[in-house]
Amino acid sequence: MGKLQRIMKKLHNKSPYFWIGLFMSSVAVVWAVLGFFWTPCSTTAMSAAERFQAPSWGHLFGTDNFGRDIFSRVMKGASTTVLVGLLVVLFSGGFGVLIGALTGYFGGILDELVMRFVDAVNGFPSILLALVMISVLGSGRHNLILSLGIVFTPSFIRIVRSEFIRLRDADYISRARLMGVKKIRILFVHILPNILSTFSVSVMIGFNNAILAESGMSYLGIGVLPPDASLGNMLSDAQGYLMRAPWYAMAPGLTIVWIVLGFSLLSEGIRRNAGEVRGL
Amino acid sequence: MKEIAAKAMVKIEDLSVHFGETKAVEHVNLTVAPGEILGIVGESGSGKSVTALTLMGLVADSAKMISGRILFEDTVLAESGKPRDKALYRRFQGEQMTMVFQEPMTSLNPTKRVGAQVEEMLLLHTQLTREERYQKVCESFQAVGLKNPEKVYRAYPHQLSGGMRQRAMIAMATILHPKLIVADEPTTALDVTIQNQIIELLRKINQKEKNAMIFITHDLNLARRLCHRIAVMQNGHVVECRGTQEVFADPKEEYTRRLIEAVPSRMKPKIKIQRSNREPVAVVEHLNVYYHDGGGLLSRKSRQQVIRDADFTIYRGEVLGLVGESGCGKSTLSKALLGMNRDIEGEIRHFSTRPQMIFQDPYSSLNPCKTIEWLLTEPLRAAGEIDPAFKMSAADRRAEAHDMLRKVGLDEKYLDRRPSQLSGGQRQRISIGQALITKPGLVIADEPVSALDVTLQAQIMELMRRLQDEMHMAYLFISHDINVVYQMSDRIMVMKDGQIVEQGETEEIFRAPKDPYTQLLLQES
Amino acid sequence: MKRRISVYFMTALLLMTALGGCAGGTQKPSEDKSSLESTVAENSQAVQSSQETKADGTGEAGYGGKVVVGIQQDMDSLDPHKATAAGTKEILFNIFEGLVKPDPDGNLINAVASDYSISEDGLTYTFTLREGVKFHNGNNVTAEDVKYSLERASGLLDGTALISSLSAAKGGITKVDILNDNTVQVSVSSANLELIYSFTAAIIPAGSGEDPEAQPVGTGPFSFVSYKPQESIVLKKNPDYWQQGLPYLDEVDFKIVNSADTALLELQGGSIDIYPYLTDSQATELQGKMDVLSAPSNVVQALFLNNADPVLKDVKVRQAICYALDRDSVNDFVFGGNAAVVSCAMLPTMQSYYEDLNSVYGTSGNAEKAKELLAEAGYPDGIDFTIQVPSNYEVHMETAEVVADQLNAANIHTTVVPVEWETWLSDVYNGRKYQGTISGITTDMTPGYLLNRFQTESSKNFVNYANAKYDETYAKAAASLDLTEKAGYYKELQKLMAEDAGTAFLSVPPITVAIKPELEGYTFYPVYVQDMSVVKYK
Amino acid sequence: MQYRMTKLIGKKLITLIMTLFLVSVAAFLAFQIIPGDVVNAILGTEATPEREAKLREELGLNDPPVVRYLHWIGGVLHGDLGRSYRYSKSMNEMLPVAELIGDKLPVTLWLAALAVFFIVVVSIPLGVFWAQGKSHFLDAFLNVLTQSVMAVPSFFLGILVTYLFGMVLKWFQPGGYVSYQKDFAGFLKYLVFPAISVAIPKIAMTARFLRNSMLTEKTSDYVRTAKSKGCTDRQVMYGHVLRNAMMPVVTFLGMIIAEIVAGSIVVEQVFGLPGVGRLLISSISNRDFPVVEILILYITAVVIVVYFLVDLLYRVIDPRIREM
Repeated sequence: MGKLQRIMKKLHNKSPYFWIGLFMSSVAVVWAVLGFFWTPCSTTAMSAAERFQAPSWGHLFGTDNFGRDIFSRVMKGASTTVLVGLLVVLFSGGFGVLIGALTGYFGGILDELVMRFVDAVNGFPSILLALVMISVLGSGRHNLILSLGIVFTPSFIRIVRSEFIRLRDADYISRARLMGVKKIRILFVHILPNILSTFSVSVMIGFNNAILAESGMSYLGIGVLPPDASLGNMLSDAQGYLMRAPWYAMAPGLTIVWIVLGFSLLSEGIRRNAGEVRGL
Repeated sequence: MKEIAAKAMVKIEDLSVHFGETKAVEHVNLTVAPGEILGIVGESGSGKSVTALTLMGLVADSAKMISGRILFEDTVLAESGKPRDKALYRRFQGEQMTMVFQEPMTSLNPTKRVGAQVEEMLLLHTQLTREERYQKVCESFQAVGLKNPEKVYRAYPHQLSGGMRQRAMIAMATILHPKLIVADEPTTALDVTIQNQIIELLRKINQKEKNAMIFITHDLNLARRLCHRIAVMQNGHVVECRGTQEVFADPKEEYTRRLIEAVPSRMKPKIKIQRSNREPVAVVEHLNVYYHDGGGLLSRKSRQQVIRDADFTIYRGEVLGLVGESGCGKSTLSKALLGMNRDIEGEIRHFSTRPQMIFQDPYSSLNPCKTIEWLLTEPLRAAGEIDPAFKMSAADRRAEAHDMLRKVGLDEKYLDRRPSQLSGGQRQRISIGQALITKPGLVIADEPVSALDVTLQAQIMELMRRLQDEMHMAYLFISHDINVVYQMSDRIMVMKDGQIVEQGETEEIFRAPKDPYTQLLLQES
Repeated sequence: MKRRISVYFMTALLLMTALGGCAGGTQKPSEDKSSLESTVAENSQAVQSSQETKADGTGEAGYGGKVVVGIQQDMDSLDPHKATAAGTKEILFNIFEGLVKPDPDGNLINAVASDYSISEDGLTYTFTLREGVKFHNGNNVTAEDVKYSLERASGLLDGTALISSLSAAKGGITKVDILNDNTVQVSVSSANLELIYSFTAAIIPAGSGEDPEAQPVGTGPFSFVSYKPQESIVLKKNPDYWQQGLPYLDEVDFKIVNSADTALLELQGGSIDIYPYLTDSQATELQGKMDVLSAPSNVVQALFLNNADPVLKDVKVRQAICYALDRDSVNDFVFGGNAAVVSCAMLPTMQSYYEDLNSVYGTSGNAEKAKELLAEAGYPDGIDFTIQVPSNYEVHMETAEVVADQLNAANIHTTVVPVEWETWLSDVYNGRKYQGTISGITTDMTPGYLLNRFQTESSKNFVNYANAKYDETYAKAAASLDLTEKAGYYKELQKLMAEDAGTAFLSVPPITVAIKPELEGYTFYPVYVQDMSVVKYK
Repeated sequence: MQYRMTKLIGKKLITLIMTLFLVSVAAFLAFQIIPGDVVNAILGTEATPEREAKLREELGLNDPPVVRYLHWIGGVLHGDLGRSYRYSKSMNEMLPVAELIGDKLPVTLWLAALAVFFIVVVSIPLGVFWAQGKSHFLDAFLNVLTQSVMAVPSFFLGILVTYLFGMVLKWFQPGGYVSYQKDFAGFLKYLVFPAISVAIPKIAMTARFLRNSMLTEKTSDYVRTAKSKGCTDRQVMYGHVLRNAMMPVVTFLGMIIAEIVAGSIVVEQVFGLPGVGRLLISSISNRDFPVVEILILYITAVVIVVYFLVDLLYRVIDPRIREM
């Protein structure tokens, strides 16, 4: 059986959740990436004549209180939001893997200390932590990423660590040790690939949480602040015009739902497949 | 035969059960009469459990009954083409027919008291008062040999030993004096000594209650000791169904014969006996091994001694067998030998390159996300980093891997497969290849065949002996099954509670065991 | 609208006010008499006339009832002398009164004092106390209480002036003497025509400033009932109020609303009766359902430029920024065209002091001119420019968005950096580490109030404006005892500032108030107060 | 058992105190780095050097940080939680922190109680029903539905609830919060909608969690045993599966409860509830250190205590843990 055939067969077996999720998240990502370079209308050009226009062919999602095209702004906002989510996950996932792998595999006092810390942080409602963190660092996009990155790292540490603990005593890892494989290689060549499916699922969940947290904090006015467009701060702008221009709130709100739903369906699809492989 | 069939209580007629594409059971006909113990024997996947579960109405919903029907006395319990009648089944389940499962730990609800779980039988099927129920449960505990029934009544499953749990399960299955008891591998999870007690208990119950019993096992020896009749199953078919004596004396089917032959037994000649030249590969002197429990920032560490004063030598080219029941310290000893246990006293000296290990479970001993080629070259790569003698090019490593693959009896088409695409036996072959590819002086095999079916067991043992012959290394062969050890080993050590109670030449120990524990072991199996 | 972290400390407009809470004072309206004395002399008439208008409702319907007023800022203090936030003072106005108090037309009327006189040299003030004025605790106001209150506010009690304009060091009170039971004589350190405005400082019972248990007790039309942080402050009618017939309402609840958006919902749902801080688009949305009133505020919004910045210290660069601003469209987008575009630190409503300088840089933006000036200054490719904005202030944030767009068009590559209010205070306002910032400065009723801060050495000169001529002119203006002369100097100051482009002034935004149609009598003041005593049910 | 319990509680208490201490130090340190000065924040633009100096003196800000911390913690140990820098009690007194938080706490606690009530009442039957797997379609429908609900950010949900129930259906008055001291029934009535907003995504999560847990448990051997005894499906579900399946759910519920009790910041903000979450945000922004410090300690304590209770509950449900 050729490699290609096997991949085809593998894809064929994926659940519908995987496909729907893949579709939704790809659309979101393409949209967001596109938003970096191009939007149908200017995101800043204001027009007093075009304030609060309902959705039409000219303005798919209508216009806002400055007469700006909401579709373009949602695109831009989605770029920001997705970028923040991505960077947060990169940050926390990266550190999570590093610290989780080391503490999980080696254990010991360091592990104890890290875990006490992780437990303490994990217990806290994450938005509160991020809030305190951002008060210390100051608001703005970079600090938001840093704060959320720090806040999300412990959960990644925990996941990665527990996987490493599960696998460090697996027979095949004992075996690798017996062969005299170097520790670094055991960690990242022998163990790491085995946790990738679990990890990719938690990365997606983390990504979703980061997006929700970003929008929540931007909504509270402590995340991404205008004039940077983000879906969260657009929503907080829009809330005041809920009666007059409900589409203004719906566009960014539903975009968040679309992105998050896409990734959670995708991760569910992956999880189901992983389950099949393990014979669950 | 006819006589029995005539008064048969349970009849399975032309039963076929499919799970989607998988044909689990094909045209099976079986009967059991009151007072009779029918053994269903087969390897894993032969359809024996599915047959029993279908009979009990417990088979998963995804199973389809393609043909046949099941009769309990005169009632048709199930018939192909009709949906399962759960209400009908419930009239029989528990009251008329009960089941004893393999894993007493997981088969009991971990969060309910054992007494309550047995009592549930009475709650469901009788109108007894609370006191009467309690009385009855305690009696039933006593009947299955549980001393201190009040205490057992209040206990949770995890507070009982494996044997006690299985007794409690049997108490549950017999409390309403059902007409049929199905026992699905009831002794497999238990140690040999306890295994026998449970077998005796089942026999006693059968004799006393005169109920029909179906005993499902993969172990022909067990079936032989307990059952009146034996049905041998293979790939969903009953290949042979006759009286126990007849089957063993004169197996009609080729498969049955193979099964009987594969069973490790002291009666058969050993695979091969090899005299060593007494050159040691590892010497262990006065070894004590400790095990640490807990030890967090806030909790105190507790240190337990697992191995006491172990003293032995392994010689080049020999197979040293290590026998003992679960928890006796066999695995700890092997780990200590491999240097995987830190807290040890005494001395371990190796006279060869690093020892390697073969594990029991072929599913967990191969890295699931790597290809077979990778798995076979990785030991060479790692060895190359430590020992310049093993330094070789990637192409050479591949060549070695291909070579090894052939040696363990697989061909090159497996190279780019992953472990999940192989069968259990194939995996264990790869596992052996991986351990041997760096030509270690000593290989520790920890129950390497226990997870395999008997026919495969024989093949793997044969392979191990053959490779040893070719590569001239020593095995430390660990098993709970004294018969397996007998077949493999030149010398034997018997271990109990962390101590080596006896060691010596295999034949000698089997002929004249000195230690009472060895005697017991030999007697029981 | 935006729900920012400290959203309820701000008001859509109040935001701007924070820059200069007023200790009370008077606006000098244009139609005003030419001298302060005459204003004072006619005060009592003003009271009478205003009472006449109110007298219509007296006695019959229109009395009783309760209103809920939505406010966006929590109380910063219950002490009238210590309170600095405009949002607090506008409420305390109903509880406390000074010897004099402002009226809706920008005059001072007598309150706790029934009359006063100022000596020729301007150094001695003599106040006659009004008969029968009672504190909410039932005690009569005595000369002791007045002496205590003035000494406390001016720092004579413990050395710390709570109201800085009353401190001796700033030309304020040096001594308070009780001449008899109802006459108090106050000595001040220097003559200043505008000092009388500071006598709006609240009169409180003697000793209450040291009593830890003291509840806010004053002489105003309403007395304090309760205060719950983040929820509400409740006032009830003062039956002994000295102005006959006032107040109309039995109870006023100032409800601290979460944000402008919920305020809007609450207005429509009826749980708020009056809401004084509408944005333009909210006002449009309420049109027809509520009475919406509008009046100019006492705030000047500006893009403040740090004159000490290496790039901005070049006057041409600052001028370029002024040219680049299209202040008309800022007005359109942010204030719905209801603001008054200004180019100086003076309210246009102070007509005799105000100089219309809008022609200097134009109001509709001249990007070409701006680019030209930048090129002359040595920046042919434009400059990078950072504007820090206090993020809790919605209006400034919106303005910044609009302004950034305009500046970019003139090659002034603008980055808007929102900062928290507290950070803004310490870094921008006190630390003066910034290039540009959009904010507002609030004036009291004294015309010189806003001009004062741009003296080189002023502690409030956070734009680092430095012009020796300006300082000189201001000193002359302060010393002048002639109002016409003073007005001349003030106009001169405005011109100097505009020519130097010391800061890019934007506009005086409007205050827009929504009132339940059942209510009437809501009155705008030239200072920021919510006078509930004249509000009544139709 | 008794002894073990006492020991356990003692141990947890020590952990609690140690954690609180560490958290208080951390919060104190964080406040040292936070940009923006409390004196500036209080005096705003009206600051004069002398008033600043006086205020600094009054608040004890001239002492070195260590002294200030010791002073503060000394007060806390004597039951004096300090006074707010921002909110007044009377003309000359600042509001004691205990009084301030004591006033806001009932709002958050009632919100949490209502939300948890909704969560438990809806999610457990839903999860059990779902786990029975009646039909493939229903299963997929519930799956997508819960996923979608979980994808809605809490504030957007709050906005939607406001829009639907508040503006279109007019079932409640957005922003029309009534204090519990004034009108308790009205207070509860208003809280229903914020509680729904808090509960909806958590219901979805809990139901999913319970369903998955039950599906896992359903494949357990003991379920087969129960069936072999002749138990009906219902008896199996409620008599055997549910209790075992509840264990991970209990932890999960614990996390949720801790989160809500610690302050549903966003929902409090959307619905204008004067709860502790909102108080925390505004106090951080006001640099109102005494309030922030106590709030953070409160949240820490809530989290630890809830987890401890979960731990105890675990012991009740699972005899295996009781042993350890």
